[in-house]
Amino acid sequence: MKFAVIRFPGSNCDQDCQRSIDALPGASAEYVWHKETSLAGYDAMVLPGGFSYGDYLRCGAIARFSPIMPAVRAAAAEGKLVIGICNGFQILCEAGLLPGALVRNEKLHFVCRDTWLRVETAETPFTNRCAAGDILKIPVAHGEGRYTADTETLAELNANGQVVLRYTEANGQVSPAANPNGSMENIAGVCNAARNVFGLMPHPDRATEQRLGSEDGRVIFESMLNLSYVA
Amino acid sequence: MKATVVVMPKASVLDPQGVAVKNAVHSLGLAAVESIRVGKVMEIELSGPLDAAGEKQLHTICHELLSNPVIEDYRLEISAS
Amino acid sequence: MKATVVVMPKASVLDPQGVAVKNAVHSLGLAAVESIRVGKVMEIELSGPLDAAGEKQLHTICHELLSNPVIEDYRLEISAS
Amino acid sequence: MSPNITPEVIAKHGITPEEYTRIQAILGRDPNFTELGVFSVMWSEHCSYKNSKPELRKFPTSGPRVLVKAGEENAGVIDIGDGWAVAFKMESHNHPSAVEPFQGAATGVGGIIRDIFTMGARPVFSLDSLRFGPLSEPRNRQLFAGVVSGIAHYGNCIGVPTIGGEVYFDESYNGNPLVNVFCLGVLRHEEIARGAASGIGNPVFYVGAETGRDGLAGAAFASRDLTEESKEDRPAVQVGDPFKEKLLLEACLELLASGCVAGIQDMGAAGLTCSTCETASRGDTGVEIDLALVPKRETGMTPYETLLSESQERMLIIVKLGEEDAVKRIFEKWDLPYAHVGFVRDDGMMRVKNHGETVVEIPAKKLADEAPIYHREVKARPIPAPFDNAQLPETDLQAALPALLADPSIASKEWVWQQYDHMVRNGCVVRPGSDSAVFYIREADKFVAATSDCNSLYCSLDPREGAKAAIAEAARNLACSGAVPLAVTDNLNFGNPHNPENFWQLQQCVEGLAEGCNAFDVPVTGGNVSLYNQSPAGAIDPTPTVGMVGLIESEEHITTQHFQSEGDVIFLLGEIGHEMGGSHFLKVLHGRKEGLPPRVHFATERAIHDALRKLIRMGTVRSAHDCSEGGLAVALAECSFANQLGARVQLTSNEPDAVALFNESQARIILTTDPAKAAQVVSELESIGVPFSRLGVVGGSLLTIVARQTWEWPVADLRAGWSSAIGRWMDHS
Ligand SMILES: Nc1ncnc2c1ncn2[C@@H]1O[C@H](COP(=O)(O)OP(=O)(O)O)[C@@H](O)[C@H]1O
Ligand SMILES: [Mg+2]
Repeated sequence: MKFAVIRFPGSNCDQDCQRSIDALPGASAEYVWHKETSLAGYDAMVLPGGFSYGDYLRCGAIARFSPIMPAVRAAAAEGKLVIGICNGFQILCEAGLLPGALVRNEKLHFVCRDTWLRVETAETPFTNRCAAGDILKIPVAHGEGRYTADTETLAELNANGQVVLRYTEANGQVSPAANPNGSMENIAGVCNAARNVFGLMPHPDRATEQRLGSEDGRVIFESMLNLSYVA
Repeated sequence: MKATVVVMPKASVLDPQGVAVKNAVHSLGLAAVESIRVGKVMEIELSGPLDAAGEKQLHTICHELLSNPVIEDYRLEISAS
Repeated sequence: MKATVVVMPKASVLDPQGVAVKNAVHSLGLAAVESIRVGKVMEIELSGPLDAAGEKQLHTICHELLSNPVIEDYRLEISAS
Repeated sequence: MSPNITPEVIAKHGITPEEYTRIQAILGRDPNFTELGVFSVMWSEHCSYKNSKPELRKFPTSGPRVLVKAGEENAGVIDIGDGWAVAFKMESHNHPSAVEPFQGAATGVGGIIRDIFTMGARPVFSLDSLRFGPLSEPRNRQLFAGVVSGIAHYGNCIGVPTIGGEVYFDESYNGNPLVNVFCLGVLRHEEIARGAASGIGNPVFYVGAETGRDGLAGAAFASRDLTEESKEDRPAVQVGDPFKEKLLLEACLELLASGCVAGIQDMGAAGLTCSTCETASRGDTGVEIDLALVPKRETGMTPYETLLSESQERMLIIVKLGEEDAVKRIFEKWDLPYAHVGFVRDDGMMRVKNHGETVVEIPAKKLADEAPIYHREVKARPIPAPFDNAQLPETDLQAALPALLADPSIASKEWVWQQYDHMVRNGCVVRPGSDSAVFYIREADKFVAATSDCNSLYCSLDPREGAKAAIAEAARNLACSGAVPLAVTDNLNFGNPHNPENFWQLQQCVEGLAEGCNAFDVPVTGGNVSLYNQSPAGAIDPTPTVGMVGLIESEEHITTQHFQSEGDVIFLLGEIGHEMGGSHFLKVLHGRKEGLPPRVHFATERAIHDALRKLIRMGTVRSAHDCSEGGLAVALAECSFANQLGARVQLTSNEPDAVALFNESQARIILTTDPAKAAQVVSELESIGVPFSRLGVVGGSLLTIVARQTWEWPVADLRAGWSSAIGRWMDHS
């Protein structure tokens, strides 16, 4: 399976993503520069973390107008897999490919630490190798990760099982203390209605090796590699 | 010509920065402050007057780039000098 | 009563955000934009009118808390409603 | 147009009459106004080290692993094996941070990162060493918050993880905080880039941010006392753009890999001035540029302003003749402003033109290397007598431990490092919170450990011994993580050198550091001198910050300070100790900064570090932590926090309990081992012949210390106070 890791100016987790994915059996990951306009030949698109365009104005606000974005949009429409991690999630929200928005952390500080995530649904191409209720230990690192959406949108997300990950305690309890940024309903990751576009603030790309403290992030990419999965 | 865009968080969106500033102001003893909301302002220098089309385009840019309608509202003022 | 504080980067000070936004606006095709500077705006709800002392205090707060005179200037406007 | 050169103008530039005559001699004429400005920055302490050079010569700078020596280039380079090397250095941004904490600290990070990639190295991590006045002062909280978010802003955005550092709070830093930032980069031996203008006729390119009036003469600014007026010295504060620097970083590394570059030099302090004359001087060539070609942000800038501007995120690149187009393509790919501003010449001149008219013409070598050298007057301060433990004030020891752990200088720095992205680049394998940070350099498949240390309280009481202690602690922190020390970078933060006592402190500290480096066979590969750290209240405590880098031979050797499992046996390497002078016990609990600080015995230190490393290699060590501020009791508590595992230990000492628990004698390490291996540890330590004792066992929810009396604390309570102390000051005030 061929992954495109899209490099925006200011991306800084591009290497971490490329290496963690490329190391998986059956996966190969290549960089695609944001000035490109085609994603032909790629099965999955990764929008990595970082500070695209310095995150000036709003995180992802400028990147979403990059030359590559129409191709990302088209790939999403074709049903190809698109995952946005951290800044990538922010870009996908700004581009309207995912509902809601990510705003300044409630405590106003950048926060870098481990978080525990409860898998809310295994019915996505990104979590099909998990079981609903599984707890993943994956770190966050962001200043603007507070997920926000209006009440209707939230209701809809919950109704359609589009909330994929929530911040919880290690034991799976949803609590304010477990929420690193004040996200509504402790939401850490959501997918679109068609379930082929997924955004999350935590960094699975930073949790694929025991030496880094956790391997729990790998299951996200392994799920994407699971060709036998049909929605 | 000059255009000024003010972008404020929607009333429905929690503004912790505003709250933090309010608390700081109170701790400095200005009790008269009831609430503060913090937004962005963009001062734009224009090479010349905008025709209707240009103004429409500027509104589109405010809507799509300078603000995020999910969480923010914007005000656009165009003025000579 | 309402007070509005606008905090802008000093003219001589680099405003990387403004430059980034200007480039983005250009790439969206609005060439008429010559320069953009991005600042903060604080909308303050007051419980009632400020007396001279209160207004002076608000200025001090703008100077010491809401802006950093090293790199920013501020404008304060007080208005009914 | 430009003012004539009156004695006032000369004085305003910080140039003495003697220096002025020297300038006339070099030029064979009077300098013009612009040239005077050029001399004033190049001959400032910040650029010329004119006050500290004779002292710096005392450092050992060579060794089998040294590839680029201190002072040769922007940063030293050290061999780490298999054709790989690391470049690292520490820089201060104290004065800018005092006036604008956020931007001052941010541009400090940007500056040191530029130094590293100028060497051809990819920056892989940073450390930050910070000093502030007490948090009880609102202004200090403002400075602390601003500095930390400034470092986070720049480091997080550019994607270089900040994985360690230190923070201390003391009155002597009121109004004059210290912001020292360390950065390390990795490169292949053959990738080392030089800052020399070589190749007569080669084109000289300017790339990066446009030049504005930022930080005019910041180098001179850093070479003056901080006074009330410096608040008005506003133009000296620059604004950083980490996004621009990220593009510059990637473009420069791509450029260097392309083989089109003959020389490269960042524009730091003194901007264009420094970079043109230093590249010419290093290349034994001349450099000629035309300021009219320099990309500018502001209109109407004079040659003086353009040359002395300290706008950030700029580089000077000497391109191999004929490769211009390849170079331009790379700049354009990264959307960076650039311009071909001049050429390398053969006449040894730094020649600056403006629209073709020559405005500066100075022999580059003389300007760069022949700054005056001063041997400052020194006046020794009395060294305090050893603290008489019989005179120890009455203290409630039950309350003493929680109080020490909640002192901001000892408390957890989590509030700080959670704001830093310490995980980007997937290399931080020992995160902040243990003695040294450990980073896995993937491209080289090497594990590097790094720490920054300095107890300035010791240095204020006995500068030489305090500096020795800084080296000893750094080496100890590395040993505790399983690393062998490789080399040192240092940041000498002192007061005004014209004060003989301040200069004596500098001299004593340098000699102490040098002695320590020799004792551990670690060369100094570079560093930074920051003098004039004074506020109206006086000079800061002498602060010779030490950044030390070590190599861990195999992943299995990586060790942390955290107790690992119930039943593990606890040993103390070294003596129980007795020295209370300069202790945090006296400072924090009794407000007394006094007494003779602990003596450093390098032979013992080394023997103990070697013994620890031997045990680690044998696979017998579960955790290791050194004793520093707060002594044994604080160190034991720190070991228990991460995994919330208590301990029961017995201290046999003829000292009173206060001394046994809280003295700060050096050369002490707490290690734990699997009970099954305890006997092996004992026999090994006996055969090596280092002092040690078996203290007790890990386990339970209490920290119990049995001395003359039995002392007992719930680990959870100690941890709560320790981990929230700084946050309580910062978030709820
Ligand atoms: N400013 C900082 N930035 C990042 N990490 C820090 C900072 N200050 C302290 N730390 C981390 O907190 C831990 C304890 O610091 P410190 O008390 O100085 O350790 P030690 O006394 O062993 O040198 C170390 O891991 C250190 O790297
Ligand atoms: Mg230590």
